[in-house]
Amino acid sequence: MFEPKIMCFLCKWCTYAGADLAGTSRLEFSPNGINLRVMCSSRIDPQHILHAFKEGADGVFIGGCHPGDCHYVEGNYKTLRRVTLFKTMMEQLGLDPKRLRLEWISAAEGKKYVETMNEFTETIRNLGPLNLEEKTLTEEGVCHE
Amino acid sequence: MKDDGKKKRIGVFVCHCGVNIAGVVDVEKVAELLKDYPGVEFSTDYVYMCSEPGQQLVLDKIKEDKLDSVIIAACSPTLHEKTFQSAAELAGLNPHQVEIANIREQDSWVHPDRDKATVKAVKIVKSMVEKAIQNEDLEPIKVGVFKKALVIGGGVTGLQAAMDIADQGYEVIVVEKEPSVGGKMIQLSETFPTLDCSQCILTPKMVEVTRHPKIKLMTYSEVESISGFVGNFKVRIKKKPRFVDEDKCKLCNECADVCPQIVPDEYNMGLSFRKAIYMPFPQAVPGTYTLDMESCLGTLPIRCGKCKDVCDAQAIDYDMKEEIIEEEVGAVVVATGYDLYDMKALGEYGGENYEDVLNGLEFERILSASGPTGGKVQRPSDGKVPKNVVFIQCAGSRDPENHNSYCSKICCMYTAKHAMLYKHRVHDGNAIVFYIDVRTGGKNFDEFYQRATDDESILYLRGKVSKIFKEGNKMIVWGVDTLTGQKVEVEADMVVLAMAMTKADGVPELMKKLKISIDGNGWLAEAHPKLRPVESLNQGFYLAGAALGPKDIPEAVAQASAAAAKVGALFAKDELMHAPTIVPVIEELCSGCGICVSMCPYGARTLNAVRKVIEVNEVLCEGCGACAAACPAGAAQQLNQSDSQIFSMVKAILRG
Amino acid sequence: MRVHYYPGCTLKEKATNLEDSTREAMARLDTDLVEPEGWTCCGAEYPLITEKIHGLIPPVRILRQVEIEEGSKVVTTCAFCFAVLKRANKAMLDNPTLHTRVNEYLADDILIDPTTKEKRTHFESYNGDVQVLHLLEYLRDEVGLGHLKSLVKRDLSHIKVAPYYGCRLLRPQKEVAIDDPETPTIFEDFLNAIGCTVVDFPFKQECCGSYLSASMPETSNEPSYRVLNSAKMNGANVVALSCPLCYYNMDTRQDRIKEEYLEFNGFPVLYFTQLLAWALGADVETLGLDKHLCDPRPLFDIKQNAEDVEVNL
Amino acid sequence: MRVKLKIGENEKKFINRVNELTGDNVYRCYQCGRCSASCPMAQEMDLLPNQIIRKVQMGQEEDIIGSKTLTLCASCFACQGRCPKGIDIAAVCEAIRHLLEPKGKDFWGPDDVQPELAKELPQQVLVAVYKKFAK
Repeated sequence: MFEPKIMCFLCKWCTYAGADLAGTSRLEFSPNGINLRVMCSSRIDPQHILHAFKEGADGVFIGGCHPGDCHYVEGNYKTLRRVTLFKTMMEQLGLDPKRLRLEWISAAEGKKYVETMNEFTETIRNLGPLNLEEKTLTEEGVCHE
Repeated sequence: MKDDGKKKRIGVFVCHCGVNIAGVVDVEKVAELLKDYPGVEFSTDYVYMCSEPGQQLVLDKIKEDKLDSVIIAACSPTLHEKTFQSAAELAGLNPHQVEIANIREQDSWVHPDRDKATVKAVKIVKSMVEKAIQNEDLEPIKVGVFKKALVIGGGVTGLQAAMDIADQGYEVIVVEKEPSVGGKMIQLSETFPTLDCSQCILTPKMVEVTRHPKIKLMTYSEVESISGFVGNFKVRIKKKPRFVDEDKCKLCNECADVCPQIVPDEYNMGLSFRKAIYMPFPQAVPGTYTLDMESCLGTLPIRCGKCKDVCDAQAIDYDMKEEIIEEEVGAVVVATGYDLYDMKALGEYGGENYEDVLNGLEFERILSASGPTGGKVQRPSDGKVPKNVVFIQCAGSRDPENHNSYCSKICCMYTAKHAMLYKHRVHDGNAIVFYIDVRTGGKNFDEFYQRATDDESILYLRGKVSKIFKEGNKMIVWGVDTLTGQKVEVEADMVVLAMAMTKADGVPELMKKLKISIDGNGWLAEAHPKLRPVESLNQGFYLAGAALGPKDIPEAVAQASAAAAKVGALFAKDELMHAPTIVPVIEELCSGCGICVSMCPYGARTLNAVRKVIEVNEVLCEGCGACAAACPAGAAQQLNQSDSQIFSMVKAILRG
Repeated sequence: MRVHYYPGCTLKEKATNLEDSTREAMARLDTDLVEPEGWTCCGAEYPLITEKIHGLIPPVRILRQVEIEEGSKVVTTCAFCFAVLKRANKAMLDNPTLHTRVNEYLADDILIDPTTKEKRTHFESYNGDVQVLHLLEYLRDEVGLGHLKSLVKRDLSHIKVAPYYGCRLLRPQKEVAIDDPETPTIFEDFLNAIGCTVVDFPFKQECCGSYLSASMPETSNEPSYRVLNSAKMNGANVVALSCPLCYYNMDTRQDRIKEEYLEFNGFPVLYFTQLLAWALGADVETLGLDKHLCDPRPLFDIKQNAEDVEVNL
Repeated sequence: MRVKLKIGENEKKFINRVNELTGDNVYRCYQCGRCSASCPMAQEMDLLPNQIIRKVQMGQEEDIIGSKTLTLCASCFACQGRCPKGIDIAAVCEAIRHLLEPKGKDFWGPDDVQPELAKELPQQVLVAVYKKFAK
C-alpha cells in the first residue's frame, strides 16, 4: 500500500498542543505526517509549502487556532487568505489543491487532530504519490499531475 | 553570534522515559543512527533524561565534548523545555541552543508500530538537528514594568483584588461600568451560611477602597481597548458622562425630588422606581447622583431642566461629555462577574409575564431591609403576604438540551437561605422547595441546609417543575415528587426561581478585545484549570470571581486575593524578560516596501521614510512570524526560525 | 397561485368542515390547491423507533409524488399529517441510513403518470427537497399576514378566540415545530390578522388526550376538559384548532365530558380555517357549522356582518 | 418492597435493545422527573415516565411489561420537549412495546374498539392507535 509522506506545520498554541493532547489521550492514528512547530500558522510562507512538495511531500497540512482564538490576534486569518490564494495557484500549476489542507484545531481537540490526520492521509493515499521532482514541467510551465 | 562557518558540535540525548518511549521506539537505534548525522558530535540514550542523573549527563557532556547545541529527544517541549534549558545554562550553554524533539506525545504514544515509530522518531530528531545547526545564541530582551494595575469590575471580587494590590504598595485603577461599585453582592439581603447582612459587610470595603491613597476609582466607565504587553499596557477607558459633578454634589436629593421622569429601579430589580436623576442606593460609592440621559425628559428649559434649576451646589452640568482617559498599567485583573440567566428563556415558567414568579435576585430585594418592601415579604402583584411559596432550583441550570449544561453551584445554598428567611418573616407560611440534588459542599453548608429542614420545617420535594401558570390569583405549579412517584400540583401565592448564573452582559465582546479566551458557556478560560486558576494564557491578565464560572462570595474573594498576589509577584520584578525570538530586519535586503508593517498586529514595525527601511521595536514584537512569511525579499527573518532553518527541517523530515 | 395540498384521510370523511372551509378560504386568497395524484393515508403516526421503517414509506411516497408533479411545497391543515410528513421529510434529509433504505424500497414502486397515464417505475431517490408547510406557516410566510389582514371582509373582534396548538404543531421542537414550543405566537398572529380577539391561556400546548379516546376513551375526558375549561376561565368564547383529532376529543366528545364534569355546560370549538373563511367573506353555509356538537353559530352574527360584506365587496 | 438488583446478560440485552431502537442511551437520564411533571396522562399511570426510564436503567423488564403506562402514552412529546437531556420517552415506550410483541403481548386490536365509537372516530385516530398499540 502506498504510504504518503505528509509535512505538517502546526502552530504552537493550538494545533501542536492538540497533537500533544492526542498523545496524552493515547489516540492511535496513521504515522504518515511529521510535525514542524511554528509560533503561528501565519509564519508559513507559500514557499515553505512548495519546498515541501519539492522535497517529496505528497501532502502538506497546516494547523492553526480557530477563528478568533489566534494567540497573535489574527494570524490565522492571514494563513487562511494565503492558503486560499495558494490553492488557486496550485490548480494553475497542475497540482491538486486537495494535497494542501488547512484546519483549525484547538488545544482541546486531540480527537479532531487524530481524525483530521487519518482523513488527510486517506485523501492523499487515494490521490497517489506526487513525485514532483520526477515530473517535468511542460512548455507552459505547468506540471500535469 | 553567527558561528562563522564553524561546524557545530551537537549532542543528541534520546530519552527512554521508562517504557513510555522505549516500549515502542527503538531508542538505542535512534541514538545509534544519529551518531553519523552531519553536525552531530555525540549521541546517546538514557532511561530518564529529566531525572537528576539524566540532566547531569547532559551537563557533563556539554562540558566534556564542548557541545554548542543539544537535542533532547523526549516528551513534548511544553513539559521539559525549561528544565533542559536551565541545565544547559549551568554548563554555560545558551538556552536557545537547546531543542526538544517530541518523540513521546507525537510519536511513541500515538503509533504503536515499533518500526514505524522508530523511523518517525529518527526523522523528528534529524529535523531538530537541522534546526540546531543554524541556531544562534540569543539573549532575552529586557523590559521595564509599569507598576500599576487595572482592575476591571467593581464587585466584591474587583474591590478585594484592588485592596490587596494596593496594600502591597502598588497603584490600582478600578473600572466599573455601573454608577456605583458593589456589584451583585450589594443587592443581596443576607449571606449564607452565616446570615450576616450583605450590605453591612460590603459597604465598609467600598468606603475603604475610596479612601485608599493608592486606588483610583472610575465608576460609570468602561474599558475601550488595551494594547501593549505584560508590564507595559496602554489602556483606553471610556468615562460616561454623569452630568453631575461628583465633588460638588451634596446629596441633598432635591434634584430627584423635582425630576418628573420615573423609571424602573435597577438596584431593586425593577420592583420599585427611581427618577431619571438618581443615586443607585443610599450607600453608593462614589456618593453622588447620576443623570440617566436615556430616561431624561430633556435638558432644554422648554422640555424640563428642573434638576439644574433646583441644584444649589451647581453640581449639574448638562454639557458634560464622554471622555476617553488613557492610562499605563503593568497588569490587569479581570473581575467582570456574572448575570442571571434571562427569565424570558423559560417560557414554561411564564417567561417574565407573571409578576409573582421572581428570580433569586428579585427575591433578595424583597427580603432586604433596604428593598422595595422594607424587608416585608409581600408579593409584587397585589402586595399580599404570600402564604404558600414555591422555590424552584436548577431553573436554567443542568439542562444541556435547552439551557445551560452546568450546575450554577450557589443556588442550593441560597434557596435554603431564601426559604429560611421567608419562614423567619412569615411564620405561618409554607415553603416548598423543588430540587434535583441538594449540593452543599462547603464549610458549614450542609449544617445550614439541615437547619432549613430541621428548624424551619421546609418541605423539600425531589423533582423538577415542568410548568407554572396563573389561575385566578394563584400560581399553579406542576411538579413531581420522584421519591414517592407522584405528579404534584401546588397552588402557590408566589414562586421563586433559582435562575442559573450566566456570563455577564458584554463579556464576550470585551474578552475579544483583551484576547482572553472564553469557554463554550462564555466563562473566562484559565491558563490551567488546576495549577494556574487565576491566570490567563494572555500574559499580564489575571482572572478572578464569578466571571470564571459560578462561585460563592468566599471563593470569589479568595480568587481576588490570589490574583492580587500574582500581580504582586509580577510587580516585584523591575524588569521582565521578553522572548528574543523576534523578527528583525536584514537591512541590506529590505526595500522598504512596508508589506510587513500591515502584517504586524502589534505595531512593532515602522517604515523609516528617510532610510527606506523597516525598523523593528523589539519589545513590541511577539515573534509570530506573520511578517517573515509576507516579506517578498526575505529581509524579515525570525531568529532561530529562519526560512533557511525551515527548509532544512522540511528536507530532513521528508528525506531523512 | 397554485400549491400542492395534502388533505389527509380524515378531511375527506369526518372533518369535511375543515376541508371545505380550507378550500373556501384558499379560493378567496386566489390559491389553487392541488392534491398529489393517488395520495394515500400518511400513516397518522411517525415511527419513533429505528426498526419501524415501513412507517416512512407512505409519507415519502406522497412527498415524492409532489416532487414528480414539480411541486416544491406541500401544505397541510391536519396537524397529524403535518407532523408525519415533516418528520419523514427531515429523516430523508438528515438520516443517510433511512434515506437509502426508504429509497431502495420505493425504487420499484409503480406509479401512474398524471399526464401521460403511463406506468412508471425505477424512480430516482427522494432527497427531502419538498418543503412541508402547515397552512398557518403558509399564511404567514407565503401569503403574508399583512396582506391577509387587508383582505378581511368581516369584523371578528367580538369573537374571543383561545388558540389551541396541541402537540403536533410544536413538538418535537427540532423536527416539526412551527414556532417556539413554550411561547408560540404564530396562531395568535394569524388570529390578530383576521381581526379576532386573542385570548392567551396556559393550556394551549397541553395534550387533549389524543388517540387514547379510541383505546381508553375514559382517559381523554380530563385533558380535554382542562383545555376547554382553561380557555373559558381566561375569557374566551371559542377554542380554535387545526387538528381533527383534537376537534373530536374536544367537540364531538363533549357530551361525555359533560357526564364526568357536571358543571361543564359546553364550549364551542372551531377549526381556524372556519374563522379564516368567515373573515374573508365566505357564506356561512360553506363552513360546515351544523356538524359541531356544541353549536358555534351564535358566534357568527350573520345579520350584522352581511351588510359589511356587501359594503366591502 | 425489596429487590435483589441484578444486571446480568439478560438485563444488559434488554437495556441495549432499548438503546438501539431509540438511538439514545437511557443512562443519560438523571431522574429529575420533569417528564412526569409534564405528562398529561400521569394521573392514570402506575409507573411515571421517569420511573419507566429508571426501570430500564435497572434492567427491570418484568416490572415494565405489566405497566399501564405503556398504553397511556399518547406521544404528545411534552416530556421530551422539557427533558433537560432531550430524551424521547415516547420512543422508549414504543421500543418497549416493540420488544414485548414477540413475547405475545398485544396491547390493542381492531376488535377492541367500542362499537358505538367506531362510527364516530376520525380515521386518523383508528390508524394512529392501531399503529401504536397493535401487534
